[in-house]
Amino acid sequence: MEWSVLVGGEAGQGMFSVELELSELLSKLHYHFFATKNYMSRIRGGHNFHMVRIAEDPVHALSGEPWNMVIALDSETEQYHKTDLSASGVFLSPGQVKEMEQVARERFGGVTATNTMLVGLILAAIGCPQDKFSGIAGIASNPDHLSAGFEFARRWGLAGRCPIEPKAPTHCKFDGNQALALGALLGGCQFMAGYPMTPATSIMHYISTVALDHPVHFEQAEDEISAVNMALGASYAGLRSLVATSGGGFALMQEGISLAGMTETPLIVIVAQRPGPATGLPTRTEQGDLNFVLHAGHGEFPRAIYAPGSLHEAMILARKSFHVADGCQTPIFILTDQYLADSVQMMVEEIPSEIIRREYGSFDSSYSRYRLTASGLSPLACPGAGDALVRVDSDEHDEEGKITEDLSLRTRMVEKRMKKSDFLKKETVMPTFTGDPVSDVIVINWGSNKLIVEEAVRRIAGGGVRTGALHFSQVYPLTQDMVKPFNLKGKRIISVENNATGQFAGLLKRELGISVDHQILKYNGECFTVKELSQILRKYLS
Amino acid sequence: MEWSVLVGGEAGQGMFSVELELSELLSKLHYHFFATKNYMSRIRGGHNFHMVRIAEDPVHALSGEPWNMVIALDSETEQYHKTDLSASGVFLSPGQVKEMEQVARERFGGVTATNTMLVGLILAAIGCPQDKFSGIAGIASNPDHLSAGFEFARRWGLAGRCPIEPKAPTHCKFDGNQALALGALLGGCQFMAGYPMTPATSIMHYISTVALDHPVHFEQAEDEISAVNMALGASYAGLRSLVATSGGGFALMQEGISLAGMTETPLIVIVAQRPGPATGLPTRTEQGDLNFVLHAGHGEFPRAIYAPGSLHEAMILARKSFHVADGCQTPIFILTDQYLADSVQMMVEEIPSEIIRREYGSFDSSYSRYRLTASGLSPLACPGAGDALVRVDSDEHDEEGKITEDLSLRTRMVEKRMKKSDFLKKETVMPTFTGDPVSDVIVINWGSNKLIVEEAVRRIAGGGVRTGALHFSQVYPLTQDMVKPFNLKGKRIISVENNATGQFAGLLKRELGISVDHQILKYNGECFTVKELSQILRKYLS
Amino acid sequence: MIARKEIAWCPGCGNFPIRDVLESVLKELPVPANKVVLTSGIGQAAKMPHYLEVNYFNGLHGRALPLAVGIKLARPDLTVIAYSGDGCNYGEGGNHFIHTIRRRLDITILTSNNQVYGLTKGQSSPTTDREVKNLLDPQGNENIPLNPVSLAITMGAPFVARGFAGEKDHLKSVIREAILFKGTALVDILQPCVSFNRINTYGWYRERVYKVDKPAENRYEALKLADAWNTKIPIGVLFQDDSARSRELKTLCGKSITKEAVEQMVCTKCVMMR
Amino acid sequence: MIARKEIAWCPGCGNFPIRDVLESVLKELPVPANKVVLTSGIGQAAKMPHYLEVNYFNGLHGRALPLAVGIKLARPDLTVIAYSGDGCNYGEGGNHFIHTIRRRLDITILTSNNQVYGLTKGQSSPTTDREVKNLLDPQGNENIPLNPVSLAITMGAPFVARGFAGEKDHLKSVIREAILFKGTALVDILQPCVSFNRINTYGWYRERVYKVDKPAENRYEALKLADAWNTKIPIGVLFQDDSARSRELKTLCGKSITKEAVEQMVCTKCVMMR
Ligand SMILES: Cc1ncc(C[n+]2csc(CCOP(=O)(O)OP(=O)(O)O)c2C)c(N)n1
Ligand SMILES: Cc1ncc(C[n+]2csc(CCOP(=O)(O)OP(=O)(O)O)c2C)c(N)n1
Ligand code: SF4
Ligand code: SF4
Ligand SMILES: [Mg+2]
Ligand SMILES: [Mg+2]
Repeated sequence: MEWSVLVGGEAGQGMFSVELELSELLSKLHYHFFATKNYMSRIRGGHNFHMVRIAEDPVHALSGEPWNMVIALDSETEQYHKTDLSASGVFLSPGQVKEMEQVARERFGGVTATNTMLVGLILAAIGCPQDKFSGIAGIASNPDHLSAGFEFARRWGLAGRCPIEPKAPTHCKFDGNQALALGALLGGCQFMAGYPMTPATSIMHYISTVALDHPVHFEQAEDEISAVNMALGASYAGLRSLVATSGGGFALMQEGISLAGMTETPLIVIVAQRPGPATGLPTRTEQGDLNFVLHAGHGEFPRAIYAPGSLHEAMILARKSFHVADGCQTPIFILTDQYLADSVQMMVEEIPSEIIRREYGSFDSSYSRYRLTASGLSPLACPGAGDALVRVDSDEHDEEGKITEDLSLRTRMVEKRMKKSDFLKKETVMPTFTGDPVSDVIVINWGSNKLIVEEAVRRIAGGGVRTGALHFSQVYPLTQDMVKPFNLKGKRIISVENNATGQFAGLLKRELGISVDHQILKYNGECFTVKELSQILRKYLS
Repeated sequence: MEWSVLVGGEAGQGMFSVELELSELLSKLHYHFFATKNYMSRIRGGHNFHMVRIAEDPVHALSGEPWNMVIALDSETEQYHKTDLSASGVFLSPGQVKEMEQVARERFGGVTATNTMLVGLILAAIGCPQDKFSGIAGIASNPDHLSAGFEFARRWGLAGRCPIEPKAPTHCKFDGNQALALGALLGGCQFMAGYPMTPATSIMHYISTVALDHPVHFEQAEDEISAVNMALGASYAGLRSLVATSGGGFALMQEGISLAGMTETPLIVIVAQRPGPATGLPTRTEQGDLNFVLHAGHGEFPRAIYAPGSLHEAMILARKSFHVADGCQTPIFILTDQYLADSVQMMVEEIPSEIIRREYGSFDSSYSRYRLTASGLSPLACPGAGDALVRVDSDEHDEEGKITEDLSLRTRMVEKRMKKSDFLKKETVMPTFTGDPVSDVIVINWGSNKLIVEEAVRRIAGGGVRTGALHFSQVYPLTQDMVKPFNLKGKRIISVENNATGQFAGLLKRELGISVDHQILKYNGECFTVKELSQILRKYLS
Repeated sequence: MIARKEIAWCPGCGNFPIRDVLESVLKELPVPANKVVLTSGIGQAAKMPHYLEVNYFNGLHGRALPLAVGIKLARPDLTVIAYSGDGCNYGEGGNHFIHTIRRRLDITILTSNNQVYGLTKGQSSPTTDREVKNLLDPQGNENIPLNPVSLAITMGAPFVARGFAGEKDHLKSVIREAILFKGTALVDILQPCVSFNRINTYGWYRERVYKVDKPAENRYEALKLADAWNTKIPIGVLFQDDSARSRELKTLCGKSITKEAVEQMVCTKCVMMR
Repeated sequence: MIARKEIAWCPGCGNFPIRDVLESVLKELPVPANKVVLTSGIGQAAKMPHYLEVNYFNGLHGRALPLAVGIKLARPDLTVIAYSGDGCNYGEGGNHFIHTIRRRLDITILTSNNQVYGLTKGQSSPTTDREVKNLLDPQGNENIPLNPVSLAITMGAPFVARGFAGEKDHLKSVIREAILFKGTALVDILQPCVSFNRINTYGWYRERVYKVDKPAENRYEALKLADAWNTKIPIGVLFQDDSARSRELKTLCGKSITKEAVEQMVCTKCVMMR
């Protein structure tokens, strides 16, 4: 049983609030749901729409099936989306919304009450008992407004149209950025610097909110160059530090990334992708920056790139990344996208309760920041903690951190830095496989496509060809050990990516010698839907 | 017959002048020679040395053999380099140089005359007749100083020690940056913006010198971000435009590169590599930024990367790059390094006499900057030339250059941009093969290693294993057509690169499925010498 | 003509009157329409060129000015105007702002100064007043607000003005003068943002702005004038130095280097400088 | 102790006396040596920290200031000094210069201002005088020189001074005051570059510099004072505002967020802002 609603209209008409409030209530009421949005790079006007899929089982993707309900706040929504209504679907016309607004004005003194009324109407449609709200603590919505929505649902015969049982074992819901911010805090992050950029800005918001009354600091920088250098300064000074941005802002951080590599300063960099090049489509989604992140910064130094496929992975990997960055003393990247950032979902997995922290040894004045060791790793100290002077340098340097032009030392320092990637091997995040264990076809994917691909593969199961999905949430480094358990030899491999050039397929080839047989690519700025993807897959399988 | 001289001392002691003056005279006298330098990132002090290899045949690399002559301006030079003197080699001690300085002071009123005297001494050693100078126009060196050098040579029994015939058919000599600047001017370049950065700065110098009295402009920008955007502005306004920098400065240009890709604005970017990460070794050499340049800029768009292997290739490819950038309306990259930039060599190949220029059509007010065509290419216009308004946009845009969020148009625009890479295929620069035509082993290399590898392969010829060298001066795109003529199947492939991770080998794998059997990598900041490389090759071949 | 509904600004946005003003200034300029180029960055203000019948290069956030510099150097015959928001021109693009002025080029810099990052939904910009709160700064702005007018005067701009979106006629004459002035000209335009700036509204500005009759006597007087903010805000040309000369530029477009230039190159000595 | 010959500056370079001054200031500071951190960029001046017994982060060209900001925000207990050249602090790093001042942090900005890009062999820097020629500018500098002192005052810096490498005692007291001042302090240090600046030599400066007794009365007077250059150059503290308060910072290092913070996070609403 599921019920998918689309609410569309102009930016500023309130659909955003409807989605937020609905997802807030759905989670409090323990409904499984998935919500995402399709919005323009403007503050008012244009055409935006918000999509909420409510179900009895966990859902983590857009089904792509005809809508069960379309709420049109304007005629454009009617024009674009009414045709996508299922046969038994409910269409709420702009006229009907106007009627509700009329009541909102009369009864509640303003049209904004309509948002909550629409939420009530949707809840009524999925058979949510009206008396449920009183029992829930901290429901911010105005109960009278909600009731008015229920009334309309009854009046229009929508109440209980598609009864859905609230079966979620938790009330935890997050959007992707929130999961990342939470993970970062769990990873001991205490410093973030940033410059606003869609779709990364809300990570800064979540951190700055916590910073209000906890030992965490967020600083809005004058530009991204400053942001990354501030974060490096803070990391050097003793705090686990974070920056987050999108492609264009990340472009400006490149030299800082290289500086992190050379000075061996731990740093976490979240890159929330949107379609490029240049300004591109600022509020849409793409996976076009894998290669860009993989080779960010001039010169050579080790790095890892995580590309979480779910809220839980986002949280866990954000947390882990701080451990790995400190352990390897190098920049670690988290690659997400607008789709993951802007999707709100229930998270049933447990939230780790332990906050991991950076530990410093204690050192005397003989301390050398870049002591040559077998592992390539030198002990990390922070200034002012003991007699040790902490000297770091962007030039090639000696063990003490002093500028050097000794070319044989150069060779040893290059090898020291590269050697640290051994640490990354120990920390490998294995890819996850779902589907038929003895598959003939493997659908390889990475990052935010995970749960879309998984549902699509489930959907085509039993269609004759045994199919599995292999998802990489660590996209670099890639090692043979990561794929060995899945025995890819002799299987047909299909890759799914949200870009035009199949960047991950290229990387698989370069790193592991794996050739992909077919590439499924999408690059119009939208995510795949389950239906769309399963149809394409079926074509390849028949 | 050849004669290799090393002149070493502290920065500021005049070795640089000796090299410059010597190479100036050698070229005027039609000697074949190759000169390069090893210098520190400081203005005075430290230990620098300059190396000049004079020969009867063309030479384009350091032989790596013991020096025929070492001139030590300080005791460090004696300490480091005297042991590398050939058995019959000539050592000029700091004491002897002091003697010459004494004469310089007495006879010419200052120690700086010593530089020219040393040049005279070297010329005497290779048997250059002293009366030759009078016949040569425009010899800037002071003949009296030169004569004093000849005198010393006679006094110390060095005159005619190793007679070398001047056999060069021309007097053209360039350093790598000069060849690039010349090529750019021949390519119709009229605008350059830049911010000083070793080893790219002298490209700016050469252009600004020409700009003094020709229709060319050089603007020193406040930073590299500004430089790349100025160049894009100038290109949009109608001029073929250039920027040049090194890794750190290029890091700052990333967003501008992406802007060039999105707006389809032609631009040439020279990246003169030096060892990274970060500030690294500012005055040394490396090939560590291939991947960085290959994936520079967020988002996806076509590009080509040239990596010239000789002065002539530098000139020809710099010239060609402007044609290709205009033809493909995309950024084109030239990847060089400190070694090529700082090496002075004779160039016997012809210099093209035709300056290629950008041609504009004439358009009326119906002009659309991004008209969709079969080739992906839309006609280029410049503002103010006719009634056409020229509108370019960093957002995704429609044919007119207006911002759009039409997602099906997005798809077409992505495909339009990617389609333009067909143009690059037509313009492919084939790799060059030298050595045994029926080789069992192929030594693959790219960029500035070309002539070192070629000489090394020549040197090991006849050693049992038939060996050839395959050099790529177009490192991207790589197509099967580029390697087909060389029939690599079943051959042993060895790659030579000046970096620690074998970046080109990875690219060969990804793009062409070619696996390299052995990688020869060097990353201490110095180039390979012929001797060193041939020894390593022999080890692999035996 | 651009249809009002095609414009991606919020109803009531201060950019609408500025656009109207600009449209009529451009129409009346003694320069053919095809010889005017607008550059812009990214932000609400930076969308301006899309809503005018003009050549434009809508570039990156913060980079309107180097584009303008490149265009002007390449084509002295063009009238070059850089348009962007306060975040773009003074925040991300702050370095270009100070150094572009130093170049003494005849370009016009126009800023829609709404004291907020509009397009990214309301964060502090460099000109945001002290203590203002928003989603990224729940504690309130700690930074000293940047005064673009003082900064431009200090950097040596010969024409520095402030306009207000609520005073269209006045704004029109100021912008026109700025464009016609031979030298770097700044007009910082107070632009109410009805969606995110609830403090510096039309009303707030209306209560404070007053028109100055003529530019201040000298730089120091101009700086004093520019500093006034909380109770009285002067608009108009605050500083003008008619004696300032802008840089001489040569014609490049349509010309070509000659063989001699190439020969000069062949004979150029290598230099001791990388 | 750092051996003189380990130092990569030219004999006679103005950075040597500055280094000596700095060494003795740091030694005498009422702060333990391990609590002082220098940041620097890239250039000759930026090598300074290597020649002192101090914690340092020698970062990228132009980026000494954001490093200093990050360190200070993370560790208010540290004394943070950013050291670099004129090209670094005012050219490549110009945006950080103006915005760092706005942040009202207790950090000290020191610049070896030699009016030239030293390390890259003599190109014009933002402070190079008009008409000066060099290998990248054979025609002579066309740009208006940037006055760091005026710029800092305009941006709101509460302590702005100029020093001269040829006046060691005076320089020492100015730098000491700057470091001890609670708030953003700039000392722009006139530093002769004996290799590339043949105009602004020791002699040139000696003929012109004079010491001011006390800071100017107010910002406008300070700006007037700062403008003097060609014949008389005032050195000393030109502007000082003791009433300025620098930003309150909280202790972060050694603390950890609690479970409540995490719970707060779990309950935070999603926002309408990306
Ligand atoms: C490099 C980069 N960083 C950040 C952004 C995101 N961004 C777009 S517009 C903007 C701020 C706009 O503020 P302002 O320039 O004042 O213009 P307004 O929208 O207020 O008119 C930001 C931060 C971007 N596009 N590019
Ligand atoms: C991003 C970047 N651009 C350019 C350079 C090259 N570079 C190194 S130092 C320097 C100029 C130094 O001038 P200044 O800061 O005045 O220091 P000085 O050497 O004069 O003390 C430049 C341009 C660089 N290291 N990084
Ligand atoms: S957000 Fe503000 S500046 Fe942007 S269009 Fe709306 S009112 Fe105008
Ligand atoms: S070049 Fe100038 S600034 Fe650099 S060390 Fe030499 S004298 Fe000092
Ligand atoms: Mg704004
Ligand atoms: Mg300097």
